Amino acid sequence: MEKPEKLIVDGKRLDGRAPDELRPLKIQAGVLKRADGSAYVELGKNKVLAAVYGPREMHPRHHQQPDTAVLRCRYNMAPFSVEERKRPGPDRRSVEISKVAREALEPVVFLELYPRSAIDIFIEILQADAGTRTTGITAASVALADAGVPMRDLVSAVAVGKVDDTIVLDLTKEEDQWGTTDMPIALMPRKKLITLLQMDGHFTHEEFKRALALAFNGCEQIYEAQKRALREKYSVKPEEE
Amino acid sequence: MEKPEKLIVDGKRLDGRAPDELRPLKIQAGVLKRADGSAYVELGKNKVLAAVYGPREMHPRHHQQPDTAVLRCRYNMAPFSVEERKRPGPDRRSVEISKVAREALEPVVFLELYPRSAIDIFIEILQADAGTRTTGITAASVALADAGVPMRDLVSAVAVGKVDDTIVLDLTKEEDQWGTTDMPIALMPRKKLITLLQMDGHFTHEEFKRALALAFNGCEQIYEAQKRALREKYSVKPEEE
Amino acid sequence: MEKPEKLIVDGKRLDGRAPDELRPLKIQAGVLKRADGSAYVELGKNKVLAAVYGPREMHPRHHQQPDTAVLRCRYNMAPFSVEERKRPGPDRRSVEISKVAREALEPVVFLELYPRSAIDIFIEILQADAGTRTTGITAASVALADAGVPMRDLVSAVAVGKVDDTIVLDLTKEEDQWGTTDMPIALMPRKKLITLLQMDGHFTHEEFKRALALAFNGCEQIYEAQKRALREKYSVKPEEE
Amino acid sequence: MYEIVSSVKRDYIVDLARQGKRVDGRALDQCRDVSVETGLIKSAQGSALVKLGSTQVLAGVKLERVEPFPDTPPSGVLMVNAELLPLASPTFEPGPPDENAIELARVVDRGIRESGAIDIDKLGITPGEEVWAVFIDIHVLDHDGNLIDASALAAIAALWSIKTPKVEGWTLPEFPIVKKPVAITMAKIDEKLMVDPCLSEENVMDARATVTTVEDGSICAIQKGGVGCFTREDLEAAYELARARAEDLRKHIG
Amino acid sequence: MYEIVSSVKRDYIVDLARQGKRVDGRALDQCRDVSVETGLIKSAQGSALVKLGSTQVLAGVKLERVEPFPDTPPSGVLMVNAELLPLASPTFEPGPPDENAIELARVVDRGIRESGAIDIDKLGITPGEEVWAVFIDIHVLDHDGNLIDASALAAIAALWSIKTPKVEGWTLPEFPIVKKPVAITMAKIDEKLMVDPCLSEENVMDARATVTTVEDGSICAIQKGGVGCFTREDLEAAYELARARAEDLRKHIG
Amino acid sequence: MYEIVSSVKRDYIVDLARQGKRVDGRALDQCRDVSVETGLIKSAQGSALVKLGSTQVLAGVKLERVEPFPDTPPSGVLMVNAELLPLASPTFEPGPPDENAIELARVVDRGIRESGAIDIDKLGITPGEEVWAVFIDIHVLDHDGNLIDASALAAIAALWSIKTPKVEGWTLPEFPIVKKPVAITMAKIDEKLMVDPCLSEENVMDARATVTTVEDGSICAIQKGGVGCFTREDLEAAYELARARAEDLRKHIG
Repeated sequence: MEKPEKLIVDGKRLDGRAPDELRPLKIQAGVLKRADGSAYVELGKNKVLAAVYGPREMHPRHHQQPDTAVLRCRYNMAPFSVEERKRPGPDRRSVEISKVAREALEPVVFLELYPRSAIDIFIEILQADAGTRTTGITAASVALADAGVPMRDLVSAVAVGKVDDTIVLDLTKEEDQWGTTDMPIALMPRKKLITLLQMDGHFTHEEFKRALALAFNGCEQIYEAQKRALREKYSVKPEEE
Repeated sequence: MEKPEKLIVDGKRLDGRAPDELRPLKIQAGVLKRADGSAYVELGKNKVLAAVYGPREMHPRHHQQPDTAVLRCRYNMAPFSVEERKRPGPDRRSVEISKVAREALEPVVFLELYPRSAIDIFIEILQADAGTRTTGITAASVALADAGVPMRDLVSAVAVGKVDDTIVLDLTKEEDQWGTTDMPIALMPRKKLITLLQMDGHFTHEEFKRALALAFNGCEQIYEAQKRALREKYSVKPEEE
Repeated sequence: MEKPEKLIVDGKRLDGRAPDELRPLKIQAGVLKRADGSAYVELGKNKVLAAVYGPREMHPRHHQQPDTAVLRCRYNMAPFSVEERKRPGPDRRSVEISKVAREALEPVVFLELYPRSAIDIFIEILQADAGTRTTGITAASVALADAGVPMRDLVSAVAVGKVDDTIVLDLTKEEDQWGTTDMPIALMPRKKLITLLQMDGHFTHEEFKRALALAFNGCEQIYEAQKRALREKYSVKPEEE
Repeated sequence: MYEIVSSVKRDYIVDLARQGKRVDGRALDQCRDVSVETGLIKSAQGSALVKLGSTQVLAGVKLERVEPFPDTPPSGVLMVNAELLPLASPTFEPGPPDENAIELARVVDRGIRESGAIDIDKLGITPGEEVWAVFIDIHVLDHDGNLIDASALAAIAALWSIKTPKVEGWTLPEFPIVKKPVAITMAKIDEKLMVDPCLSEENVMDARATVTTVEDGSICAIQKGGVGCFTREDLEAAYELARARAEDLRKHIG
Repeated sequence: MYEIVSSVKRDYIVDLARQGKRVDGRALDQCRDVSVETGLIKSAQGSALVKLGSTQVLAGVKLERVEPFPDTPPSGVLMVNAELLPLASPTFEPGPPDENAIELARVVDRGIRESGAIDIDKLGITPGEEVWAVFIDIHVLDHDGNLIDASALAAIAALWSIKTPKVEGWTLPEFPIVKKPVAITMAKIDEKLMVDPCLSEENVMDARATVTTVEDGSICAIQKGGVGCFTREDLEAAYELARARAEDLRKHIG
Repeated sequence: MYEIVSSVKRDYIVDLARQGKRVDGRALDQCRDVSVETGLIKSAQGSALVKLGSTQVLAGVKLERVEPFPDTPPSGVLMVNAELLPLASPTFEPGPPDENAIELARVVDRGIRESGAIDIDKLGITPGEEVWAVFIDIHVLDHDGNLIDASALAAIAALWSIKTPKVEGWTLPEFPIVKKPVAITMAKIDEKLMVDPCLSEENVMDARATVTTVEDGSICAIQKGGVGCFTREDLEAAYELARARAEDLRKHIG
């Protein structure tokens, strides 16, 4: 696909969305048998699976912490998830994302309850269309809840950015590629605390503030969908009432 | 060498053998000083060395098993053993062969006698001409006996296959390359139990049965040669009688 | 630069030095805050940093020795230290140099005083112009002293070689590349004991003996500079007298 | 790959086997419920999600232009890779493929390669210079036993889902897929053969045999695994079971 | 990266923060002494040694002819690598770059890339065949905190020191460097933001935010790190601090 | 490489040394029995199995067409690799070459390269495009001490066994091998130099020195190893020993 002349025409984006509109979002909790907790999230064309194992015994043992559990996180893209086949295994990008995703999720987990343990989060990108790190964090947070890990809050994440001088929510691959700015954010929605923030491109101070506000709105919508998915899984069945 | 029109002419193979005939076989036990047990096997142009260390202390220690020894096996090709120089170190093929060879040898070893220990088998292919995995297993089994490891039986191994629609024993490199089917087999000869079986190519049900029968015959001959090699090494010298 | 017709003209080398003359030498002790000991050495265009950590706890623990400290050494070239960018990480050359440098330094350290400990030496080549291993050893020995590690002696190191049939001290990159022979040496200067010796190229017996003698002279000069650097760092300040 | 089980659980499963029964109530020659969903992954030219009981495997196929191997200059290239994702089992660890992942990939590879499922000679572009490479990536999502059959089925179903590949500069009318190899694995427990072992069965089995057959019932690949043994009779029985069950699974392809 | 500190030391630093004070007597919005020395390394086309308090980082730039990336055939290539040398800290270990080294390199990379500091389009030689690659190697020599700002400053100062590169067959009048992005990192300790944290502060901080700005005060990159959180107000304050301090540091470039 | 020995054994060997005696009854300047068998490996262009006492090393030489190094476009390429196979000693572990294997390969490499044993300039094919690469692979089969001398001898004997290489498209009348460098290693134990140390001696030695000489007695390579020291007199004595013993071993080459 060639770069189109304009990415926003008459206030509408290439896929017909308004600037402040999320892509279609689907969240499902508890989709895997073996994992202690899991979630599947579709956001537009992104398809992401997250699983949680733990709290479980920490290996290797010399990584155990006497007063806290250790949270580990691995973000991984399937070789077929992108246009050109990605070689299996971690690259520099996925190592960085694994780190910032872990730091985005750690503030909500009561790690101190499980000294010497490990809690492992695995994020698998099955199909990618921009926003995989934020979609992965959104999925992982549901998987943590599904695993019954005690949490202060959920974490809801989304990217905002600048496209044709317009601040937009939830960029597609085309908007990420041809737009000016990409800013992924993760929030603890209840207290409005930012646990992930990255940005690259160009923002004036004014644009930065507007983008932050838009991201907060987007996370709010994602938070509602996360809660709905967890309620659906754990809702009391009529006959059991 | 170009592919010849026929691989079997007048019932004889390119190297003059009958379909059910082994290549010249030479087995020697106890050829290395440092190893606890060792064997050298030539089968046609294959030259294979096997060594056994153990039972010995298991490192790393967290791999120790409280109720059994652990058998480990490493199949390796010398860089100069094949036409085009092989890069040193394990590739996917040798990792798989190491696994199936270990599984072929493990049934005969009384591992439960040596809890927390390791028994290591190293198979080195010095010159390769098809059938290296089976020749390696044959050698490793003699090396285990030479090391004095308590065993239920030996393991005898050979490949059978289909070449020009004929079922043949002990394929050469040319037959493996231009033939239709290759099926390596390992046997515990006394009870006729199959401990390794792989096959790729094409067999009808009928051909499969005939190939199995032929493999059993081949293993029988190899078994006799293995026993002879061990007797030669351990035969009581006249003056000691 | 093309190879010049002669590397020595009228008894002078390309950079104007006499055959038995060192390049300008500068040694500075204690240049890093975090390291327990450190030194910076310039020898001609060579710029080398060395740091020492320890005696400190040995990790991994199963490498601990019950009756002695373990000396470890890592020689590393910065990617920008050479004409063509060097890929980061150890190559075969730096692995070998790390080994011989460790063996050159170990004889002077009282390792037996610190059982179960590790002493780590890191040598970083920031700019390279032949003689980096010897310059690195010279720097490391000052860093060990700066760290307060108990030592029998310093280690002083330099290369000698043969260029245009002349035995010369302290080869430059051009002399190393176009000369005949390179022989790096390390000495414990007080007892005149050789702790590192490598050579490649061509020496008759007579040349070998002359080269050894020249190296001993060179090390003597380096030894004086090392002691001066340590005195400078630890000299009692006037007001403290 | 397999997990340590308590001797109580082991005895229970072996006891059942002695009575010709299985831990999940299946007959010895019965597969678990199977479902195959193709086309999930739009970024791949072909894809299939296979569920075999609770086991889930996703296979994706990518087509790319590459240089041919020097020994087969006019033919295409087939590459199979399998990842035992740590998300799929508490026993899987991050890192490069271990021997289990490598064996899995190679068994799937041989089933496809040796059956001639892909007409690889048609995948040349410029002889000696450029050919199509078929990358099959097997992504194990949930491991409840018998990864070989699930992976082999996912791979061949993904290949058959390609039709006319959506890839720039595709050079043929259709993707040249011509056969349907199906792998059937049988576990041996207390002298009994059990088709499609679940994880509990794999954990206590003596050995397994995988027989891959094509439409006419002939065999294109076999793989024995595990530290136990088979008799000649076992293998003949295994062949019959494999042929019958493969016919059932083959209906889910293409 | 960070080190375990005693609770006494932690409490001391947090207590100071509560009073708006810092462990080394600086104001909250004050950087440590900074020095930038360029041209030390003759084997590199550009180099800079930055001292930020006791933190020392050496950056070297090498220019080489390479094949372009297939998706940007006419443009040059930028590669940033960072080595957390074990010589620089007792907590750094030999081996390939870990997540801290990778994050460091990528944050520096984005600051340069996203600001358009290098006019990368000018670095083509033969479109689709050969372009100039700019290798920036960051060599961390002494780690006393805030490696990001020291590394970013070393990298951009090294680039600005190049002028006409001394490299065989250089194809342009000058090295096309046009902007001066500066990264400023702030640690959050007990709700206070502290510019240019030293190691003691990093060891007890809740989180850090790095804001990279260019000459006109606009932002080209942000990176949050650490396991704590920021409020929206924190970030607006961080921006103001970053913009002001960047102006000071920018004077050391070029 | 070396092994931990009991202090009793150590004292015994050092005591013997004090009396000018060795653990296996040899004179100080005496090598163990040596045998060299060439041509064992038909898949290699050259090969040699060397037995030095119980130490066994197999070297194989492969010739392949490769691109030349950019800095030596018209010359051939020499590559030496050594594998300390875990089959050869209980102390060798599987994995990529460690520092001992790398040192071994590089010492053998330098002996051949620096002596000019191979006339590498003749191994060009198309200048700047294609040259012959000489791969020497050293396979250590049984380690009873002094791997350097055994490996160097196996390598040079394998090279001299090549004559007219059996390789497709060979471009010269003969393989251009012109010199016979021989490495002799001496261990220093209690101030005594012992030629060709066996493993028991290596385990207690202070240091070793390897001197490689060619036919005219001149030196082409030296390598000191181990954590002890040599005096200048030691080295002059070592040279005399090396020259004499090399003459003996050289008879086994070619």
